[in-house]
Amino acid sequence: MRAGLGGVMDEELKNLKAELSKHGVFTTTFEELYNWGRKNSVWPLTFGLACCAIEMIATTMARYDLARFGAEVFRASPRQADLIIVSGTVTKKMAPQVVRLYNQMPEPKYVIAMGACAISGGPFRDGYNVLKGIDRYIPVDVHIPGCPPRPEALIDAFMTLQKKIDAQQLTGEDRPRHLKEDLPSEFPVPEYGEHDLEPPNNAEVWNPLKVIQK
Amino acid sequence: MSPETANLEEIVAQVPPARGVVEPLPPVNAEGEQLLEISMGPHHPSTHGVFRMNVVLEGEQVVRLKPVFGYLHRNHEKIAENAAYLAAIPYTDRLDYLCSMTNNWGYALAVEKLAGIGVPERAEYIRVIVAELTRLQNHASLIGFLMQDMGMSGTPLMYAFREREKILDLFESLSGARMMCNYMRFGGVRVDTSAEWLRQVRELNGEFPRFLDEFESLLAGNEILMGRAQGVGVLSPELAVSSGASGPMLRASGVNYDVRKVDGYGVYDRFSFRVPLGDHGDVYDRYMMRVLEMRESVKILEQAVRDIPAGPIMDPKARLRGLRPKAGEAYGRIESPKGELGFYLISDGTGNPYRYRVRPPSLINLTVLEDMCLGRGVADVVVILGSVDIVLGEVDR
Amino acid sequence: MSPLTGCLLISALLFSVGLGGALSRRSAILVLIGIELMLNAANLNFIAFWRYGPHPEALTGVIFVIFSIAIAAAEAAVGLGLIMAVYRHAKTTDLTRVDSMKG
Amino acid sequence: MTTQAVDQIFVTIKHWLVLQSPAVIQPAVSVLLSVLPLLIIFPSLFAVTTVLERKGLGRMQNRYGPNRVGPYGFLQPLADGIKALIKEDIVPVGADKLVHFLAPLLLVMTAFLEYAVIPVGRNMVVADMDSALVFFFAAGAAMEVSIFMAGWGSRNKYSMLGAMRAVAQMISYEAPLILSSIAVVMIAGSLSTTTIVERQAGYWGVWPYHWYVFTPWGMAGFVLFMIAATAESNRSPFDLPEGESEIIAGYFTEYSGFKFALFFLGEYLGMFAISGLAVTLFLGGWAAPLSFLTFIPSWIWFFAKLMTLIAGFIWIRGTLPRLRMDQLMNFAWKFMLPMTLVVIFSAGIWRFMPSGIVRWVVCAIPIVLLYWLLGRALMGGRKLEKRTYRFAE
Amino acid sequence: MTVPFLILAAITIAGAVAAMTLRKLVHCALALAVSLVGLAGLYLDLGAQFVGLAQVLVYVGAVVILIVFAILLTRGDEPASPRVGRAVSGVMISACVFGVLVWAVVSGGAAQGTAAPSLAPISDIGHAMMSRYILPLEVVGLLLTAALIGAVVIAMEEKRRTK
Amino acid sequence: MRAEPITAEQVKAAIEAAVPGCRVQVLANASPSGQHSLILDHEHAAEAARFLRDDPTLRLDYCSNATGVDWLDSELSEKVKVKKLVDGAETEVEEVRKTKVPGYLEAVYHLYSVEKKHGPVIVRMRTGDRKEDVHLPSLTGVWRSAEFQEREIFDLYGVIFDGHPDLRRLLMWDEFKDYPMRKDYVPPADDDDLVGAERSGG
Amino acid sequence: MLGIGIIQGLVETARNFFGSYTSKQRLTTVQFPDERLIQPEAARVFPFLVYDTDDWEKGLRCVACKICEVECPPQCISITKSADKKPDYSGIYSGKPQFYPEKFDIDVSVCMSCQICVEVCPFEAIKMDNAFELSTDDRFGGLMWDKQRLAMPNSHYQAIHPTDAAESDAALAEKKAKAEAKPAAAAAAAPAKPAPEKAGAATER
Repeated sequence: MRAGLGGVMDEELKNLKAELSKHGVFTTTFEELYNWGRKNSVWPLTFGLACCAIEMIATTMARYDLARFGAEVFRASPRQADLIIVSGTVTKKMAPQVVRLYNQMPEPKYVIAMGACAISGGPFRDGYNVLKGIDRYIPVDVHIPGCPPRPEALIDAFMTLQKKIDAQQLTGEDRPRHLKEDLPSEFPVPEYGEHDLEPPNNAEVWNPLKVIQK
Repeated sequence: MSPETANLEEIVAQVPPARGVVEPLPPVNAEGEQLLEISMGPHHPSTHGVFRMNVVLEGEQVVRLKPVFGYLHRNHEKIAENAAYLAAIPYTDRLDYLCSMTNNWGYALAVEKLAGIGVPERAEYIRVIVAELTRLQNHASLIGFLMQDMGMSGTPLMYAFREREKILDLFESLSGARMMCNYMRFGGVRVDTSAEWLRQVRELNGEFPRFLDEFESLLAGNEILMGRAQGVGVLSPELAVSSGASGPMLRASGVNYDVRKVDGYGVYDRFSFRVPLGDHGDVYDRYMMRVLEMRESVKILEQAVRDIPAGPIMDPKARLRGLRPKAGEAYGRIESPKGELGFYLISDGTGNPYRYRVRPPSLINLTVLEDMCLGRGVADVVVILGSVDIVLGEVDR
Repeated sequence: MSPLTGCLLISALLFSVGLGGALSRRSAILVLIGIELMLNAANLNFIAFWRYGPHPEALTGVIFVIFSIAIAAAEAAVGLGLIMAVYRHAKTTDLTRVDSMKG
Repeated sequence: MTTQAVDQIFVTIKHWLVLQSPAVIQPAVSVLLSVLPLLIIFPSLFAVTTVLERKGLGRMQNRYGPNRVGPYGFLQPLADGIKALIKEDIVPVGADKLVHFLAPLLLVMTAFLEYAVIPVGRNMVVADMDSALVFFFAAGAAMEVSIFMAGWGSRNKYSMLGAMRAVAQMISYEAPLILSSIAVVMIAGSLSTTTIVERQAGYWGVWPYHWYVFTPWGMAGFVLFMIAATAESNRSPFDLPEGESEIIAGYFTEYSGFKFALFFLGEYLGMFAISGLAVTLFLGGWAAPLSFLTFIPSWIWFFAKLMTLIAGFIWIRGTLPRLRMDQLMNFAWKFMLPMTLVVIFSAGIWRFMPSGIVRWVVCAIPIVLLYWLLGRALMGGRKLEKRTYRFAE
Repeated sequence: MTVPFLILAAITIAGAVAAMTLRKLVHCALALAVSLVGLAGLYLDLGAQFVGLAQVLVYVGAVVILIVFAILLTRGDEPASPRVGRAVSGVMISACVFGVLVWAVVSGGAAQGTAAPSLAPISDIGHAMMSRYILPLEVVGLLLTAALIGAVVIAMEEKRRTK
Repeated sequence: MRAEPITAEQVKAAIEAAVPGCRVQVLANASPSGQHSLILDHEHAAEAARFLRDDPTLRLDYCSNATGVDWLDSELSEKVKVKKLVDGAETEVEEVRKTKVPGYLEAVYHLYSVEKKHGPVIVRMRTGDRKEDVHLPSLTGVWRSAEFQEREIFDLYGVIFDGHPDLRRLLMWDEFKDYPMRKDYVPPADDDDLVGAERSGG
Repeated sequence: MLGIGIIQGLVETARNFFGSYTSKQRLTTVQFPDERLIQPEAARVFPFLVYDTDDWEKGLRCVACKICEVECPPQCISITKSADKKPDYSGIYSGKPQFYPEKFDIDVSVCMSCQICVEVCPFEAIKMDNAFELSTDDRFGGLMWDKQRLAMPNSHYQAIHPTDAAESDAALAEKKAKAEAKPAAAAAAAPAKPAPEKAGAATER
């Protein structure tokens, strides 16, 4: 595993590996295999919310064919899915269900917020029933702006996710979420209140401080 | 029963129900047997989005079905009331997100009625062309989704989307966006079509019947499909009219009512096309209505592309910004692929509509969902819902 | 202990377990299960006697068991049908509460 | 000579290995060497099939299918497998933990049991049993219990519904499945799979004249057997138990990670097994389809035939919509059962008539007649037809 | 008394005991399945191949499934507090029966199991059924048909009543 | 194919002839659309609606659209000052006598005839004020299509439709207490509205 | 007869299966990262700000008139007008100094790509880009685009929308010529007046 190796060694190892694989020798570490398996078999949940869902469907259709990445196995049951594509406006009425679905998924799990509405409420963010971004309740891995994003943009986001998975190290501080024992894999489901959802966000996930510092 | 739970139940019993709320029926039948109550949705593979049905089953039979809406209630009306007339157009794109063009048209029509704006002839023809293209792609995708609900592992949906992509390509090259075209304006359309674009439409239109034939040989004679669709979800013409059903759903029940013919809005009275009517009002008829309507749309497109006149595409009186219609109200409706799409606007003389209301065909077509599903199995519920053709963006707005 | 004795002892044990269950449990379905066990204990006896009996080539035990299995299937179907009918009527499968002959 | 050597290469190796081992453990080694290849080959076949299925479906739907993971996408199942291994295993709170855990294991186990009696090549069968067919169906019966366990153990309405459907469906289609193979048993006069294959050996010119599929009753029986097999392995159009559009994922809705992969595996293993049985019963087992192709080893022929049938499954999956539960049951009891009975009847005639064209016709007539009648009853009874429509101007 | 025999016997008895004592009815049914499979193993061990396989096919594939369906349809688990007296008397009676049986087996002297191991060939079973046992076969066939018709009639009756 | 339009006055006369005691007002519409409407009183609304549906010459069997409108208490807005003629900016403006007119909620029905292919005939009903507990008669018994739309009006405007078979919230969740489409509704404050905060902060 | 329809369907899928190896019509996949569809000229995703000359900051055409901010339906544009005026670097305001946006932010996580800002802009200053590969895991940093991120040279506009760009350049040239013809009168009115007529022109294109 890479943890013990210094940066320079790491670089050399990579070069060596590239050299070897050129000659048809596959060298691999456990970590690489782990990430390779994870990234090449990301099964999304059959989960469409709004307009973006149609583009998501279009992405799996013949023209764009998400299946090429091995990701056409849309599972209807969250138990068997790895990725939830939040494709469309999350209303306050729907938000508890989305969180519940996320909770039901087994680790490691990923979230793509597809389209403006899923990221921030988008054009509908002034509405009284619209959640201003799903990242108030669950952690999002990749955001795709657009309203709706083109199917190619979703594929691009999918590849971004793959790159992100690939870059994760299994040990150390920046190991993926699911390997950090102290981080929860389930989040409290918001409840319907008399005027709004309660609580209006999940403080563990929603961390808007970053921007204010910027 | 432990004392704690008893106490809790007592407390719950003391809380009066919310005003106007009807107590839900207990899920038992006449003989006191416990019935199975399942909640389909809001996350369910075949509710076409975030739609939920509370279904009570006796055995496999549906004895009660209550739709639950609002999971995609995006406050479209409220937002539009707080914005200028122009700003609502891109929002209408997102109502029925499969048919942005017809939504644009419905809204533009209502505003034109409200403010007394005319539309140049060429723009009317362009509107007809894009609306019929929209109808083609909507119906094709609907059939695909319906077959998906019947469990066809995506093949017809793929074929439908193959054709849909071609139409979306046309939309994109015309308006710049695949789905959210934001194309029409009060008093016309935003950009003019080129001769090349019209040629592409003609080409696509020529090829489309071949796709329909392929679809038909794949589906129409399939015994399993007939078995699943014929005699299922029957809707009587009387109930269809009373419940405000519209579009292919109304016509599948044999009621001859097509807003394109009745109102003759736009320039629809210049085209010769027929309105297909069903005799049974079941799922199969609703499916066939779409197929036949696509064939008629092909005819309309042929005539529209042939006859389109030259000329301006915007009414000279129309202004893009700062539209302030006189105080008053207007209701404009069109035949969207889903049914009768109406927009009801009240102006108080300011730049924002005082009241902006969408009459969503999808929502109103769902009024009779329970009536169609009673006594059928869960598998039929899915198919019946699929045949209604709903888009949640429009149902919940 | 000879194999036949072993078989017979196991069969006896199986029979007693089935009998004990059938007598002490209250659910009609469990009683049926107990009866099935007793039946199977008898079947085991037939097979054992066939196997270690004087004329294994006669196949009498085997044939008898085959018939027995067939009849047991029918018996189970009818028994469960009766249980279902009783349940529909009395809303319970508790035998101690189904004691009235009249509906 | 050499062709025979290649044909028997695995048998020879096995014998050699057994002889090398100490005498005490020789029976154990023999069993191990028979079972182990099955445990390796069929799961790998499962992996290959999933890719082929996804690619084949893709091609049917005008797209490529998986093609980016490894060469031509063939490492896709490996990635899926790794992913499944590292996935979190969720057991629902209300679930019956033991039953929930045992169900997938039992399913895969029983599926593997079925292979014991399928001859995958000349002299290549694990257990050459006298009553092999009964063994096969008995193992299949145990599969139903495991499916029920999965549904019940998950404590989920959809799982339960799916399991009930699956079990009801499998029981219903077991009857036509068994009955259609009984026709073969009648003609072959044996329940042993190897004997059945042997009875189909021989060619008429180049033509494998004795394959049972080339008789009227065999053809009908084969079709009926394959329909029942589709239902038995819960494949489209009989995939109601996992009907995505209705009950999410059926009995394995609550399964995640590797247990879910086991269900997947079990389903495919069941499909291979039943296709293997179809090959054995109707398609001459491991025999070459044309006499001059006998130089190709028998096991290759077996797997080639097997994969052809699997391709048929995939093809059907890409084309047909799903039946409804009552239609499924109606079809089983009102169409499949009478048809299989008439197939048995026809096979009886075949047995006692002298060969010749007359036998062919006489045997075909009842089948065709009943098919026509039942088809009419099935469609006409519910007035299913293509409709004509009226138009308003 | 070989090792496999003992193992199978243990499985059978354990399954039976579990089937009769477990609280949840579905567990009981599954335990019954285990017991019956063990019994089938015993048959196989005793050389009755066809019977063993038929046992699995019929009992596990049909009877257990039927029982399970019945359990689910009646939705009945046993009431939590069984009457102790009833249970005790049941166990007592069965213990007495067991004692009597054991005494009969041990003292009977019939235990002369010396026959050579032999399988029952399937063709022989077939021939026997079609010749010597043709009448019982027909009777069983009649019985099964009657049961089938009876079940259908009961179901129809129910349907009519509910309508 | 298109039928002759029927005027609001004709309909008013027909209703008043058929339903004795029914008070019908014609509300003129100044907009170029020319869609004038009829205001029905609560007591006779259902009866009048049934007449509209069943009358052989009218046959308004198709209720296309039903919607609510919220008219605020008018102190600021001149347009609403005229109580009887809402949108009329005609002569009535000079009739202003009261300084403060209470607002009201309104249900508007757009009726068409599928059989005769004419329409729309617009029917409205108004509440006395816009407090919490306002009632209107339900027309669901006459036109099924009003079922969900009246529920929606109840949900978003808080009008209680007497006689509605299943009056629950349609779009918002049942625990929700507010009526968000009313003009004076204030959505819950969102302190975390990062984007807005950032924007206003500069 | 029973089964005919099913066989027809099977034939249809088989035709597509084999057709996918021979006909482009039956294999419509565009393998995205490797192959790309040609985007139509009109394609639009998110707005950008046009600048002339080489310096993005000085050459911005935007004069911070805030019309787009007002008209933007989802209110995703946020502009702060400068206190001072900058010289006319882009050369389209006939040399008169202009206000400039001190801050011009577009929150692309809200933007609905409706193009209304482009339509209402009287200065040809904001146009639609067609880049769509914008996925990011940086929720706040990556999606709030500032002036610098938004600025694109006119050559970029000419590259992605050649027809529109030509028209826009022509309109600007005409305006410039007009302004030079009557320099005195137009000087004060230039920023405010052209709004409605330009808007009309934009829709007529």
